[in-house]
Amino acid sequence: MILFWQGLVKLAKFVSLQDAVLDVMTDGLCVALEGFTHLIPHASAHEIIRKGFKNLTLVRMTPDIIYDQMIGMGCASKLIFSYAGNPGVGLLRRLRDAVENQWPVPLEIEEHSHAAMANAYEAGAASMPCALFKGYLGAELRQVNPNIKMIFCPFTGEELAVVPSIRPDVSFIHAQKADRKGNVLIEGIIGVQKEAVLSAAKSVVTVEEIIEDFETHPNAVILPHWTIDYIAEVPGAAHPSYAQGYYARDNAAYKEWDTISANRELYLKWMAEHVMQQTPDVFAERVRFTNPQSK
Amino acid sequence: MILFWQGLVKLAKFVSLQDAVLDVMTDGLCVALEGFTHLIPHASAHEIIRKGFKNLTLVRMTPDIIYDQMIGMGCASKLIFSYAGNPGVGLLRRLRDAVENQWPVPLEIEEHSHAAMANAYEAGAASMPCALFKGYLGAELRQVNPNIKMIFCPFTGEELAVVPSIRPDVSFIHAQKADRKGNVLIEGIIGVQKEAVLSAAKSVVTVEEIIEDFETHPNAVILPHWTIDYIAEVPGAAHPSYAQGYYARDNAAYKEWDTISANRELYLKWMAEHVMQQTPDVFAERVRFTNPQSK
Amino acid sequence: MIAVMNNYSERNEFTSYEMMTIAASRMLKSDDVCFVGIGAPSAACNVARLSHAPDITLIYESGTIGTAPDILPLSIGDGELCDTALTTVSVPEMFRYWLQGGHVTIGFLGAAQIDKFGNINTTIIGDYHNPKIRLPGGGGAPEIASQAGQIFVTMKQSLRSMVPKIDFFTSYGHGNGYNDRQKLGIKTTGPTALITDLAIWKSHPETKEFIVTNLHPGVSKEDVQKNCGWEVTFGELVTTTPLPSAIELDVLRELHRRTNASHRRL
Amino acid sequence: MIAVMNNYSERNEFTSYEMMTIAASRMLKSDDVCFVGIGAPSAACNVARLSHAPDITLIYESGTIGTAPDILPLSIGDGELCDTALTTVSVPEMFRYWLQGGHVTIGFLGAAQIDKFGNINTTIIGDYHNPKIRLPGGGGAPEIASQAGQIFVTMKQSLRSMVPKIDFFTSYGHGNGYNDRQKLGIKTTGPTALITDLAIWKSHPETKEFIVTNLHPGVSKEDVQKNCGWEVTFGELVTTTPLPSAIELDVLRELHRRTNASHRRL
Repeated sequence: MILFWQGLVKLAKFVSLQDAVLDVMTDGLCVALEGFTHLIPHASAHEIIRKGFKNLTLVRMTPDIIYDQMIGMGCASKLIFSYAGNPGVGLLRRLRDAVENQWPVPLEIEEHSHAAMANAYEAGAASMPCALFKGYLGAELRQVNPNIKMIFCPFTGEELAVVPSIRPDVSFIHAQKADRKGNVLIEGIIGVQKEAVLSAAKSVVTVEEIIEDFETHPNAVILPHWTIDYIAEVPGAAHPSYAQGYYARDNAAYKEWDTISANRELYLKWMAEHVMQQTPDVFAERVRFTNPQSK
Repeated sequence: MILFWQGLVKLAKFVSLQDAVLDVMTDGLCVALEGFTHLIPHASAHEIIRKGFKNLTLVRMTPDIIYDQMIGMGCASKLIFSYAGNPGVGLLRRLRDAVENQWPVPLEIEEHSHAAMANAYEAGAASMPCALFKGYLGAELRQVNPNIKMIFCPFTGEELAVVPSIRPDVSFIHAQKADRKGNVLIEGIIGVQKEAVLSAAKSVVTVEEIIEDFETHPNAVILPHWTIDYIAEVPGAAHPSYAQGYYARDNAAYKEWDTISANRELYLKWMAEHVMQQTPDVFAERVRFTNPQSK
Repeated sequence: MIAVMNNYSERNEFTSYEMMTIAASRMLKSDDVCFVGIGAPSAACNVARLSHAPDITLIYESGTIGTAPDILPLSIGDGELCDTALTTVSVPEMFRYWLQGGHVTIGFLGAAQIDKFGNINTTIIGDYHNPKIRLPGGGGAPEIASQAGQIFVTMKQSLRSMVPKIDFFTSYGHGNGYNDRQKLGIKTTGPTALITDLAIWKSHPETKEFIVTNLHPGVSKEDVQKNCGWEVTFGELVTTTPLPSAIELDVLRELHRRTNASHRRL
Repeated sequence: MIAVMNNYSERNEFTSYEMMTIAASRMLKSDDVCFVGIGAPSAACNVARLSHAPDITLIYESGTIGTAPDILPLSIGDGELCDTALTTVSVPEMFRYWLQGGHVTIGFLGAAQIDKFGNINTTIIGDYHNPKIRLPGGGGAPEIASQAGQIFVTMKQSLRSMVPKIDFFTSYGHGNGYNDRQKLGIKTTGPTALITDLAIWKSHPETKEFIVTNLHPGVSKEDVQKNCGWEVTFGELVTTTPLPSAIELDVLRELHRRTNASHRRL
C-alpha cells in the first residue's frame, strides 16, 4: 500500500487544561508559551509547574512573570529569548538568580534580538529551517551566540543575518474565543501567537469562552481547528496579563511581582499558596472584579 | 549640518487619477498593478495606456485582462509574472501574440511560480534584497530563469530557493476606502496589495470612497497615509474585477474578453472605444447596475 | 451522453464530464485540507463538500481558508470564496504558512500535459524560448506539487494532453518513477491518483506509473488507450467505477445551474 | 525640585525628570513616525503628541501602529495601545515591514549604559558569560538602532550609566565615531540626540561624539561633568533649554495622574 503523507492536520479536542498538559508534556521538551504582553498563558504555565516537568527548553520573545515563575521552580534548563524583563517594572529576579547564582538549577541562555526571534517564529510557521533578515549590524550578540550567522545575498552581495527557525515541541497560547468546531479567534495585539502554534509539533490553546459562531471581520486572525491539538476553556487564564474585550491588564500585580520575586523564601511561599495549591479554576475569580477592557 | 535619513515617509495627497499617473510615471519604469482577482486597478491601467507610456517592465503575479490590454497597446517591454491567464476562461491572447509573434512589440518575460512571487513581494516590503523559501524542487523554471538560485541553510544544509525581491518604481492598487487623513482600508481577498505598496518607491491608490473614519476590526488591513503618495477616488475602478462590499465580479465581461482579444482589429477597435476615448469617470457607470457584493 | 441503467440513480443519463467530476469528488474525505485548483478540481471539491465530505476544508490560493461557495468560482478569487470562508489571509501568508507550512493534505490540480509519472506541464508547447503555444504558466502548482501531502489530478483524456514526454516540467510528479522524487529532497508523496473522463488511475507503489484501476461505466480499455499517448498499464483487477448517484448528480447539476445563472450578464 | 521664575508658565516648579521628558518631547514633529521605547521615551512621545505634534505616528513594537493612549502604558503592549491604534499587526510583520522596511523616522530609546558615541548596553554588567548583573537584553533595540532613520536617546545621567566604555554592545551607535557606522554597512543616520535630566546633547557631524548644546535651567557645566563618566565636550555656544511651558507641564502631569490612577489596585 502507498503510505500517504497526511500533512500537519490535527483534530482539535476540547479537554481540561490538566488533561491537555499531561498529554503533550514530558521532561526535556522545547516549549513555547507565547503572548506579547497581551493574552499570556498564565494558567498553562501554572499547570506545567504543578505537574513538576523539568529540563525544559523555554522559548519566548519576552519571558516575563510566567518564565520567572517556571525558572524559579526549576522547570527549565535552557532559555531562548530576546527581552527578559518585567515590562515597565524592572528585571526578572528569579531569572537573574538562575543566571548569576545557578539557583535553583543552572540555566543556559540563548539570546537574540526581537527582530531575530520574530523572524525565527515566522520561519518556523513556514516550515523553514532558518530565517533570513537584515539584522545584528554592529551588535555584540553575534560574538556570543553561535546561532547567529551572516550570509551574502546571491544577487546583490549584501550581508544578511540568518538564525535557526523556532519549531517548538509544544506551544501554549491563550485566545479570546473558540467555536464549537475548535477554530480559534485572536484579536488585538496578536504578537507571535499564530506563529507559535503553526511552528509547533503540538499546540494547546486556552480560551476565555467557547461560542457558536464568530461574528467578525473577513481578515480576522483565526487558527483553524486542524492546526490545534487541545482547547481548554479557562476564563481569566491570562491574568495578570489581559484579554482584549474581557478584562484589563492588572498592572498592580506586575509591580507586586517585583517584591515577591526579590526574595527566595517569599517567592516560594507565594508560589505554594498561589500556584501549587490551586487549579485552573482560580483564574475566573482573579478577573471577576477587574475592569472590563473595552473591545 | 547633519543630513537626517528620514525613512520612507510619504504624505498622501488626494488628486485626480490623471494627475497621479502623470506625476509618478515615465517611460521605462518598473511598475506593478496588483490585485489577486479582487480589487484589480483597471482604471489606473487604462489611464497609463491613454497617456502612452512605453518600455515598462510590468510586474504581477496574475497578469490578466489589464496586462493583456497594456501589452497589446505596446506599453511593456518586459513582464515578470507567475500565472498569465484569463482566470477560468483561458489564455491571454494579446500576451501570446507578443510572446509568439512580437506583436506589437517584442516582450521579454521573467517567469516564476506564485510562491516565488509572493515571497519576493514580502521580501520587497521588508526591504530585503532577496527572498528565501522552499520551492522550485524539480521545476524546470530553474533551468530557464537565471533569477532563481539555490542556496544551502547554514544550520541544516537543506537546499532552499532564493529569488530577487520585488521593488517596483511605482505600484498601483485599488482599495475600498480611504479616510480624510489618507489612511487606506483593504478588506476581503487582500492578495499582495499591501506588499505591492510597501515594496514600491512610489504608490498610487484608487478607492471606492473617502470617508470620515473607518469602523472596523483592530487587526484590519490598513495602509497608513505615510506609506502612500497619491489617492484618487474612482468609484468602480476595479470593474470588471470587484470590490467586496461594493459590487460583484463581472464574470461575463471576463468571458467576453476572450472574444475581443482573439483578433487584433477587434481588439484595437474595442480599446479605442472603451479605453482611449474615455476617462476614469466611466467606471462609476460600469458598476451602477451590477449586483452589490455582500460585505 | 452515455446512457446507462442504474438502480441507485433516478437519472439514467450523465456526461463523461459529470462522471469524471463525481469520481474525483469521491477521492476526498471530510478531514482533508484541500488546496483547490480552478476548473474541474474546483467542481469536484465542492461536490465532495456538498455530498459525502461536509467538513472538508477547501483552500484557494487567493488566501481563502475553509471556504464553502454556493456557486463555482470562475477565478480562484471570486467574492463568493471570501464571503463564505472561515478567514482570508494574504497571498504571501497562504504560500508560506499554509502550503509550505505543511497543512495541506491534498493538492488538486488540472493539467495541460501530463506524463505517466504525473509530471505536469502548464507552461509552454514547443521550446520555452521559442514557443508554439504560450500557456498560462505554473501559478501555484510547482509548490503545490511538492508541498501538499499528496496530489490528485483531474483532466480530460486526449493524445495531446496525455503524452509520453511533456514539453516542460512545470510541476514535478515522480520524474522517471521509482524514488526520483525523494532523490530531489521532496518529502511529500506526490501524485497518487488521476481521474479522467474515462477512468481512474492510481500510482503504482513501486514504479510510480499511473495504472488504470477503474473504467467509468460504458468505457472500454481500448477507449482509454486510444485517448492516451503512452502505452497504458491496466491493473490486474480493473473494476467499473460506481455510477453517479442521484444525490451526486443533483449536487453537481445544481451547482452548475447556480453558477451559470450567476455568470450571465444581467 | 528646581525653583525657577518663568513668564510663560504658571508653574514655577518642576522636576529634572519633567524637564528631561519635555525637552525630549520637543525633538519630535507631527510628520514623524516614531518607534517608541518604554519608560521615559514613551512619556516624551506622548507629551509631543498631546501638545505640539498632534499628528505624530507612534509605533510600539507590540504591533500597534498610530496609537494615541490616554494613559502611559506600563508595558509596550497594554490594551490602551491597541484600543487607540490605527491598526495592530503581528510582531513579525512589525519588525519586517515596518521597522526593517524603512518606514520609521525616529527610534526613541532608553539605555542602562551609553558611551559618548551613542553605543548602548542593556544586556549585561560584567562579562557576558559570567555576569555581575543580568539586564533584560536588547529586545527591539539592536534593529531599531540600525534601521530607524535616526535615534534619540533619553536617560538620567550618572557615572554608572554614562561610561567611557560600555560592557556590551547591545545596540550600535557610532562605534568609535567618524564613519564607523557606514563602514559596517549601516545606512541610517544613527544617534543624533541625547536628552538627559541635565542637558541636551547632539552628535557632532564629523566626530559623532555627543556634545552638550543646551543646559537645562539651573544646571551648570560642572553638574553635567560630575554625572558623566567621560570628559564632556561642550558646544561653542551652549544655551539654556527653554523652560517647560504651562501647557507642557499640564499635559505631562495629567498623563501621569491618569496613569497612576489606572495602575492602582482597585
